[in-house]
Amino acid sequence: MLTLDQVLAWLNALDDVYARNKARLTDLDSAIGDADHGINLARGFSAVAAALAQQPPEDIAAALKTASLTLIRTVGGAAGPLYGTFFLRASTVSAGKTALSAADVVAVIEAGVGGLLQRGKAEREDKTMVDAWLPALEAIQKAHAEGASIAEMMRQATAAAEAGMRATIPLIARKGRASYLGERSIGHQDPGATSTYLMLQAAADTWN
Amino acid sequence: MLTLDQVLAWLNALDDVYARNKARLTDLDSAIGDADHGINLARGFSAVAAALAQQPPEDIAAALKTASLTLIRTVGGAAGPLYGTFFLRASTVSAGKTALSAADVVAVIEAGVGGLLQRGKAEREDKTMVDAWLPALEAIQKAHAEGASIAEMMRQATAAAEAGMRATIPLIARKGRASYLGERSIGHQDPGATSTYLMLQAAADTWN
Amino acid sequence: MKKLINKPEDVVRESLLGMAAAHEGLMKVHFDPHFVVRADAPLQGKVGIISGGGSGHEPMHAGFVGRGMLDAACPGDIFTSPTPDQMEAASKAVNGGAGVLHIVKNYTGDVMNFDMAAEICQAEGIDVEAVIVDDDVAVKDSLYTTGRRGVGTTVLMEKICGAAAERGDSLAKVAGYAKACREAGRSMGMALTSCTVPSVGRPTFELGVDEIEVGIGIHGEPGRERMKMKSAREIVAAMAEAVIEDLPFQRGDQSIVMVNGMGGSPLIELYILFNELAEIARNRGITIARTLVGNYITSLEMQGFSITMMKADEDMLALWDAPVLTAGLRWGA
Amino acid sequence: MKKLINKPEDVVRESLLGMAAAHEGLMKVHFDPHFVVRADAPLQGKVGIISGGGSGHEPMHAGFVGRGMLDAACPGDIFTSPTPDQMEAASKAVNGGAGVLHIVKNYTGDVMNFDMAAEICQAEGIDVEAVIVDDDVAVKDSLYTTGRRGVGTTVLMEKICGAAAERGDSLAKVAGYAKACREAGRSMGMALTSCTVPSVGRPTFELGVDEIEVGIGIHGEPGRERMKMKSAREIVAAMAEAVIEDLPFQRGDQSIVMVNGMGGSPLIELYILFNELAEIARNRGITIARTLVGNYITSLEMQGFSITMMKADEDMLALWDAPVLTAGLRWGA
Ligand SMILES: Nc1ncnc2c1ncn2[C@@H]1O[C@H](COP(=O)(O)OP(=O)(O)O)[C@@H](O)[C@H]1O
Ligand SMILES: Nc1ncnc2c1ncn2[C@@H]1O[C@H](COP(=O)(O)OP(=O)(O)O)[C@@H](O)[C@H]1O
Ligand SMILES: [Mg+2]
Ligand SMILES: [Mg+2]
Ligand SMILES: [Mg+2]
Ligand SMILES: [Mg+2]
Repeated sequence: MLTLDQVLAWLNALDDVYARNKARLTDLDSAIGDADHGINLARGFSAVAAALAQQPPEDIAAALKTASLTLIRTVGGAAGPLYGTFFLRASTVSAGKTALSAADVVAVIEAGVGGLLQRGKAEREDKTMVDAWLPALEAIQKAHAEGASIAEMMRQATAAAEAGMRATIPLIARKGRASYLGERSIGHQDPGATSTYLMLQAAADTWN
Repeated sequence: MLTLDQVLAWLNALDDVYARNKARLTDLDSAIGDADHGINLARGFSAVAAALAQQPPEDIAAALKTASLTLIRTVGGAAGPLYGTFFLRASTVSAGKTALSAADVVAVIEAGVGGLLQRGKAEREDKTMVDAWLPALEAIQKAHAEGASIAEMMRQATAAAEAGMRATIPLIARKGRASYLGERSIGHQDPGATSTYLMLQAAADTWN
Repeated sequence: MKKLINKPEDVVRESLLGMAAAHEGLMKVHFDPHFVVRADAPLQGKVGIISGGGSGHEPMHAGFVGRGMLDAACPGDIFTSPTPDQMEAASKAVNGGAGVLHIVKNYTGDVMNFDMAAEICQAEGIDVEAVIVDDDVAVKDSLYTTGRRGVGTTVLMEKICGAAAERGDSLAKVAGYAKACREAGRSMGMALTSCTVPSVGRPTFELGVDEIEVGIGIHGEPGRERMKMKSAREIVAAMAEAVIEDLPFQRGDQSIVMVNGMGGSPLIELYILFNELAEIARNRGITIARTLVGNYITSLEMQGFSITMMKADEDMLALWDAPVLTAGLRWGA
Repeated sequence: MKKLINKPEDVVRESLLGMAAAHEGLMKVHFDPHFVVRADAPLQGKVGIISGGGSGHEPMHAGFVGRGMLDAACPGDIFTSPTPDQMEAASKAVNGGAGVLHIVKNYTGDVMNFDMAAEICQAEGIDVEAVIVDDDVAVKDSLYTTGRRGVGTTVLMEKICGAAAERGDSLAKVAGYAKACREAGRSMGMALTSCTVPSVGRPTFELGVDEIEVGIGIHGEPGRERMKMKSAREIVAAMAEAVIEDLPFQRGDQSIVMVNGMGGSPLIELYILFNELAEIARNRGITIARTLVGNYITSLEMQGFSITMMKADEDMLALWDAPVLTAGLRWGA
């Protein structure tokens, strides 16, 4: 079972993760975007940690909802609505729970990714965070079908996200700012796919 | 005697002189002014040469007046009215003459420098072209009193102007743009004193 | 990085405070969430017009808040789109019962954040129409991509829709003008230098001493093509060709034309560029009926410019000529 | 040097052509000698107001030609004062029998050229008054020097005198307002970067990546002091102190305040600077009654700014508020 504390540990870890990777994500974004992805996420997840500290949530849904509303309010750009929508849908499906089973975790990630797809209308190989999320979701579903633990599921998800992230390098961007570059977007790793990989890696680290 | 042809040779030589010294004068002006003195004079004297070629003057006064009006119209800045007034007064005192005696040359330069002083209200050691003109004028007067030829007068004038020009280096500017610099104008040679020296040197070269 | 600022993180807030102080009586500034609203909002029965986007494009958008143009502007961080709570608060502040028009530039972030705001506003009973500007011909459009970026046409749209709303047109009519502007306006930009986002501290891209970036966006996004420096005449000719052929503008068309500075280019150069563009228009039989030459939609201190041409009928020209009283655009009032 | 121009020697001419094309009906441009004149000049019985100076300071002066401000402007080459034949032709073009006011900035070249022009005009029977602006507190004044440079107060003077002339005031009265503005206005500027004169092709001066030049003139003349980069707050505090103490401005004074960009600084920074200045004025009990924030008197693409403060009574504020219709300043018309 995944506890509220583990969810909180994950959300708080993301504050550190994006603070540490701020320059790296922003560098990636400056190659094919507007050089703010790291800054936006660092600001957003620092606000999430602060909000969670100020008003400790009662259950997992409340924690995810606080994350969602805070991200929507503080991140802006493309990543704000995308990650915000991810956490909002994740919150909805975990309503009232203080712990999540492996099946619940699968449902939560499915809902989150579904929201994100709906919001951004991106497809696989558009060179966006979707290219990390979709393989990760499939890895989770496969691992769960094979009876894996939550920790194992997240390890598989991280590996799949990492591969998806690397696979964005040769792609031509078709969504987001990078798409304005056309062929010149080739050869650069997508910043959003990278931040998604980091998010899953933090889950794997904190959920074992 | 100084002939009209010699005066024209001098005015035409100034076109070359300032074309060749454009960068040097502008460099001096960029240290303590606005980096245009060489450009202004090159433009002005090229227009003088063109005007003289288009409508060849009948006498020396006409040649000097064409130079004056052309400089006033094309040089601008401080140098335009100053050199323009110099040539205007020089033209007035040479009215109707087709050749100038040594005494005439003294009178012409006296009148020109007088006009320039009235126009600019600068005094000796203000770090301006006056610091080249006044010693030059004195040298001419002295040489003439000693019975020197026009050529010899101008050689003396050139030497005196050169010394005056060098003596501007340690001065604090009190007139013109350079005066805004206060102490920071120290250590730089005045561009106007330099262009005056070049003007006299060209006279010495063409009037022998 | 040398900038006339205090701390990078205070740039937007302090600049808004400065605007409020400089234009008292014209606009008010709200913080947390940030939005700028005309001093006399809400006007009962008048359609409210809101726009927003990342900061760093001043005077757009806050400089266009006032009589006859925007009712409110939502400034995001530098080059980062604002968030739905800003648009929601601004929409509420300007809603006079006749509904609110959201003017959105076509950037994924702006579109998604305005989308969320519109959902929230509608859920709270405010009638919202959103129109997306996507006029940048430098970006090839296709069904599979994000589409074109929104640039200079935004300024013209805000003026024209603002005039329509001011005279009392309905939300449907005002949104109709917005769509007409969207159909009729085309733009393209270029840069001589990069800009530097204060929080990043170094130039977004590097250009050689003899290089230019043509087809650049307004956020320092790399452009369509990097090339050797060219003359004003050659640059304007290439950009005008792209703009004119795209609509396409035709002999006999009337147009509103903007030659817009990116923030760091001197006005003397913008007039040289306008001179080139005017000659091209003359040769092609396109009438330049109205003009703007200056800094209207900028990229911080970037050197460069953009041209915007909008085909305009008499109705749109009359709306253009209507009084406008804002910090960044003012006439007749 | 990267500039949006064709040839350095064509910059002024082509830019004037662009202005004329962009502002048809407002102004006309004459060449050889160069001057810009309002379209409806001369106005019988109205005092004509003329200014001029080197180009590269746009919108000043040509951008201030029009109703309620200048009747004509004489643009010299970049940073080079215009010549007497220009001022003579412009004076004749605007003379409606009520005389002409020459507004001259205190630079040796400008003063001497305008002097010669005034002599010529007077000889031809045109009544000319000349007022010299010398408001730059960065330059120490003394009987033995050229005196202070003329900078930002020029813009305010042109507006106020333009309004007085427009309502029919006599030459003596208009010149009286010019002198009043001269007495009441003070300015100071600074730069983050140099500018590059097109015909020179390289920066007029070099500043290190963390250096600024405080007390700079508008022609790239080196300033009063070169120092390490400081915050907006510290820079404005030092400049405001110099400006305020010089007049001196006193508790209870009303003022018109301009925060002016040098051409390459983004508006977002100018508002941050204005915010600092407004706070200083508040603390000292000086009322900022009217404001200008933007690029009005520039140095090509230089990054930097200047502040101008002018003490103003109700009479001067009323003239400030009067309609003005020019390319660079417009309200009420
Ligand atoms: N339509 C979309 N769907 C999914 N992800 C997207 C979409 N558009 C952009 N992204 C992701 O957002 C990332 C950029 O985020 P960010 O830099 O915060 O926003 P912005 O581009 O507005 O500055 C991209 O790297 C990409 O992964
Ligand atoms: N009042 C003055 N009297 C005499 N010479 C002057 C005066 N003011 C300036 N000058 C001279 O003019 C020169 C500068 O000329 P120039 O660069 O053409 O004009 P500007 O300073 O207007 O750009 C100075 O070097 C100085 O010698
Ligand atoms: Mg980004
Ligand atoms: Mg000079
Ligand atoms: Mg962004
Ligand atoms: Mg000069």
